[in-house]
Amino acid sequence: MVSIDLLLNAVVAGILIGGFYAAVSLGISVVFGLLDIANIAHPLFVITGSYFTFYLNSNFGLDPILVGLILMPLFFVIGNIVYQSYYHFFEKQGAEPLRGLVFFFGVLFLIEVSIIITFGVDYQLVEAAYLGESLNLGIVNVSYRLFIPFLVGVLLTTGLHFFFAKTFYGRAIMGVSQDSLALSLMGADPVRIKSVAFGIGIATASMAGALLVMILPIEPALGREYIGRVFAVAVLGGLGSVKGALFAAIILGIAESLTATYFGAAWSSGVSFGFLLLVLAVRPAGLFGR
Amino acid sequence: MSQPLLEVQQVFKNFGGFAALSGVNIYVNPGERLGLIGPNGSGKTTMINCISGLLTPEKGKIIFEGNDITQMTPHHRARAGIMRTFQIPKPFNSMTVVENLCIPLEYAAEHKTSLSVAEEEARKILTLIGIEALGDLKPTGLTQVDMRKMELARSLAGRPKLLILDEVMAGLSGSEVDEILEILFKLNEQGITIIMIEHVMRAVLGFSKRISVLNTGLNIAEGTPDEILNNPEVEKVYLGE
Amino acid sequence: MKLLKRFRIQNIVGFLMGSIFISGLFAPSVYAAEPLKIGLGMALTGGLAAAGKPAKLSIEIWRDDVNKNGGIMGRPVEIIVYDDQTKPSNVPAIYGKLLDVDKVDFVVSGYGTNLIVPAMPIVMDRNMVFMTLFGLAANEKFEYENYFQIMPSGPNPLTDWSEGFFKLASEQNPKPKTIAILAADSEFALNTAKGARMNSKKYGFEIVYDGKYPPGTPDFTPIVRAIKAKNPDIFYVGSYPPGSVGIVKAAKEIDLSPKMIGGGMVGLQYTSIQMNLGKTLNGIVNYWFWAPEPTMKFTGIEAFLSKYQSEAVKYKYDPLGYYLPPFAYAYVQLLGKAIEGAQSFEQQKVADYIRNNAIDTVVGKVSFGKNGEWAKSRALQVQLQNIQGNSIDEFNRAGKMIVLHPEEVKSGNLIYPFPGWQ
Amino acid sequence: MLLFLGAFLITQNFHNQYYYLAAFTVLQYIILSQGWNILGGYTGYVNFGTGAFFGVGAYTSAMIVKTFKIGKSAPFLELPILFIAGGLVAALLGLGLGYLTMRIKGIYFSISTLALAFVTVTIILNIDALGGATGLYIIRPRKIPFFTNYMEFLFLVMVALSIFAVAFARYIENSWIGRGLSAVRDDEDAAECTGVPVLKLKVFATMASSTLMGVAGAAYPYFVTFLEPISTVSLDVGVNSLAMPLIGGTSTWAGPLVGAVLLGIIQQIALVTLSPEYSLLVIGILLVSFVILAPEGIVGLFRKFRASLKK
Repeated sequence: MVSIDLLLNAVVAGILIGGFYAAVSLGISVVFGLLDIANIAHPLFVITGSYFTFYLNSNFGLDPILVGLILMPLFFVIGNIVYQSYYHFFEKQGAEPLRGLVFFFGVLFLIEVSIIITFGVDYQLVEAAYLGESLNLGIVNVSYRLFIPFLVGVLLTTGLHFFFAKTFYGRAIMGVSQDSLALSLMGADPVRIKSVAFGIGIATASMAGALLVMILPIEPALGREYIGRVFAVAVLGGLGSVKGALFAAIILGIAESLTATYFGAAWSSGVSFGFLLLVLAVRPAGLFGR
Repeated sequence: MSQPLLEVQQVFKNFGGFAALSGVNIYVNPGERLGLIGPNGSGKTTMINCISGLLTPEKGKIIFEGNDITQMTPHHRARAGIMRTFQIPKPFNSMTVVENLCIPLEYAAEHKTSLSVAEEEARKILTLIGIEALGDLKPTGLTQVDMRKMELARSLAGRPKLLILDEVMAGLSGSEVDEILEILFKLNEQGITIIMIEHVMRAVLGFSKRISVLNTGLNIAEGTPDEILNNPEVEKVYLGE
Repeated sequence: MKLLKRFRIQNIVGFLMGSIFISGLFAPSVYAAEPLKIGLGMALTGGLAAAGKPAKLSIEIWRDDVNKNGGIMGRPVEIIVYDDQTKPSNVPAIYGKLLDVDKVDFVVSGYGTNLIVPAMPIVMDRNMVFMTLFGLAANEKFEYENYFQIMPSGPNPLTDWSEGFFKLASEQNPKPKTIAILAADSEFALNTAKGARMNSKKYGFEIVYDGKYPPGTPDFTPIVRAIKAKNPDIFYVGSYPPGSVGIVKAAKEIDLSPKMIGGGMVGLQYTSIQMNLGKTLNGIVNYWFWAPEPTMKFTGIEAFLSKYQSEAVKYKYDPLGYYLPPFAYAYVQLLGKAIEGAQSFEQQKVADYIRNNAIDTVVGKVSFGKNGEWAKSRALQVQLQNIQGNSIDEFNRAGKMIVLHPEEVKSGNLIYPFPGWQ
Repeated sequence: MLLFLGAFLITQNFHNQYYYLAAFTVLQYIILSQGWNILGGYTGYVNFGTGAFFGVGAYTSAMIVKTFKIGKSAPFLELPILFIAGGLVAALLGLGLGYLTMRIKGIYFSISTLALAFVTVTIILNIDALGGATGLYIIRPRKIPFFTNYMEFLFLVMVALSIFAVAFARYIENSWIGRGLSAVRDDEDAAECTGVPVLKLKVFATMASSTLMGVAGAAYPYFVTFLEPISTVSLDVGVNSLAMPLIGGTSTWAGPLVGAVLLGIIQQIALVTLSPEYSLLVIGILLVSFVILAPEGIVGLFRKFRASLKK
């Protein structure tokens, strides 16, 4: 039995959660796709954002989205520092990217430990007036708890998209991903541009973290659960394509939502990864790859 | 001459919508020295990739020693005696130069020979090319010129019947070109058939017995170096209208 | 205070008897001072750390309590805890270390079935007493006689677990007819769902939806909507903390209001989650372990909780600690009392004592039956009522978590049907 | 051979179970690291999904234990049968991975192996016969002839397997196959054109690699006695089997061995000596500092050191 409103609601739910997936995976898309740096610790940066959001929200009553925004510059700086050290120890030495991967695994452990020591291991959530409410649009029902993350996710993606397309730094980042030699001949410093790009990637994590803690209770080990999904979205979208990441995230969201509605949720994560394997086997550059 | 060593018959190759080869015909007789020239983007490298097997043509046949090898894998062609160099050298960076040569020695030439025999053989080939001193270095430290010499040496290690050279002379000085040409003549005398793709006109004109000219995926001319030099169409292609 | 006195008398008697017995064999002055070592692995990092860390704290509170009173049979207690990182593969080596290198006198388990079972072969090899913390039917395959499990799920863990929930439902008028069952794809939740299925049959409910969801599901609205389309009278949920929160929120947003909702949701007992959900919790019926109701004031529980709560703030653990901590205290307390009761450090004698006696703990009088489970189930069903807001004061006193089942600890009545989301 | 005899003598005279239990994990990682390195180190295809192959081996062996009960009638035959079966089934999965290597390279390949691990978990979760999330109990025999304890026997078998894994990796590395694999890693086109059957070698490498992983997995059920998909097909297995060869050095068989022994032992020691957060901290710092200070791995560092001594 296929009822229209069930189907419609499933699709809407998929689109909403897709917006959130996009926000989480944006950072990977930028860092991994454009800079070829396998920052496996990205989900942990997201969780860090979540914990900061939780802390500022529960102690000062700040709105989670606001916290996400406030933290972006801080995360940008952190990203900068991480890239500088990565560059110093790996890229400059011409080390193979694989070694960088292990480095980020180490970083992942270090962040997890820092979170455990600073915030404890209890489940945490945030509060905001609108989080319990929902918006009824005829047969489609949209909860703010998911709608706000979707909206922010889309805004973030669009913003980044235009940043890459229109601004000097944005174009320079796109350029550096293709040919850093050519860029340095043009007088731009690839290292500086890359550290800006990395900073932007990490800055998106603070917002993604704020969104995450709005949707789900968080705990320090949660980051590991998200690694797979985050990478799946980034790859599906074609690494490095910000727009692609958004579309892929929404496709993944809809696929999961439809599976959950009609076949039982047990298969939904399998469906998304199966889908990923299929895409990789047929079109290795992803759905929207360059 | 009974039959050509290699025959490329009416080969087509497309990339997306772009026709890189649209019905090319080439042949080379045993022991011959063929030059293949044409402006950039005329399909020379695509042609070589089709001959060596890295690409499979959409239409047409490639015949080697009388056998249709159009669907054969590249490594089987290498074992059958077709060796090539790459326009942008593709060394095995994790190995020393000698080890680089051991790969074709073990795989293409004398399959599964013992390593020490292969190494000895490799050093002989390096001596022939004149880079015996580089044997124990890693390719990453080599100059462009040495890198190209190593590519040549590596393709020789496969004991080719047909050797295809994709711009080995690029960037070489005049004396170095002569040096390489001398080696190539010697190899040709030993019975190796050679196809040379080259932008260095002095080399290709001086070396080839016969030259074939490609433009936009088609043969436009063929003949002895002298004939080619005086061919108005070739002139048009190279100098523009 | 009465408890303390009895402790002392028992200890003195125990100490005297112990030393008389031992003095025949060894020089008592050396032996009496030797600490009684109890070893365990516990999830202090990784997925179960939120439960494991407070459990460790509770065990240490017990150790301090005992040592303040002269130890067990004169021997001060020493606890050796290793972090199993919530990884089963770490467990065998940890217990090997405890037994062969640290030479502990007794072992108890870590938290949860996954982390209990890997220790079983090693413990069984030596016929040791094995007090375990929240394994669900973990001993059914081993049938190990010296295994004792502190979770009050009862002799048939699968069905006893949700028995109360279904009994309550079946007593309502008109009797609900249909049920939807949703469970997290994890060991514990699936087992409760299995029990729920058996109980549905027993009490004559028709299952109209039976599904599971993978851990890490961020959005439950599609699932909840699919359930709403089936319009069940009862919604039985077996879930882990993130899912519990997600399901409650999604059900509220979509207004899925069956006549009864809840059952096996882990996490609703956690203070941080309670404070976040606040009024939304009202009306949910769910399993519980301990609630600050007048019927649940077992000897020593309040003293324990006040110690726990003052420590928990420092470490940012669950501030109230009503879920696991009393039982983590109880399972070592029970072991200690059994040693004293048996007047022996011998594994078999202690095990026999546990098997044959009802032992008083902070979670009540415990006696064991089949497979080392509680002889009689005391799986609580609690309904959350009268919650006005999100402050911690909403949850630290009586009248909020009303115990509905079992009869002997009942503290109030079920509000039926579910009054709708607030 | 000598090593094995030594290990045998140890089991006959030394009965402290802890060391067998701790060593089991280290030995398991020796096998996994060697397996990973054949594909990841020699051939250059970085596999994040070791857990999938390990898990498939573990589940195969668990199902055989449960269905056939060989342990009762032929206690010494059981483990070899389990290893062969676990290895074979994992090799089949490896064949699938081999197909992927045809189409996908580099980091995309790595991510698809990660996806493979997640798909494996989902599939196991949804097959009731495999116990799903509720898990499977595999009760290991309490006794076996000639040994005071089954664990000692299991340890001995693991020693034998590790020796085999190291010898196998060493053989591959020093044979024409290993040189071919290096050529594939360095440049697939150049390898093809110099006569290397790239596809065949890649399929061989994926299968050899996944067989070793499956074999390592086949021993696991008897070690934990309880299988559950999320902790069995875990990311940790993938991370460790990748980090160990990298720390040790990927270009030679000695690298994974050194890495597995070193990191494995450090992890075991950290587990029982440091307070929990600090054990994670130490592992994190070790990973970071090793990759920074020893870019060619410990073996590389050692070589450099020896070379500088010669000068």
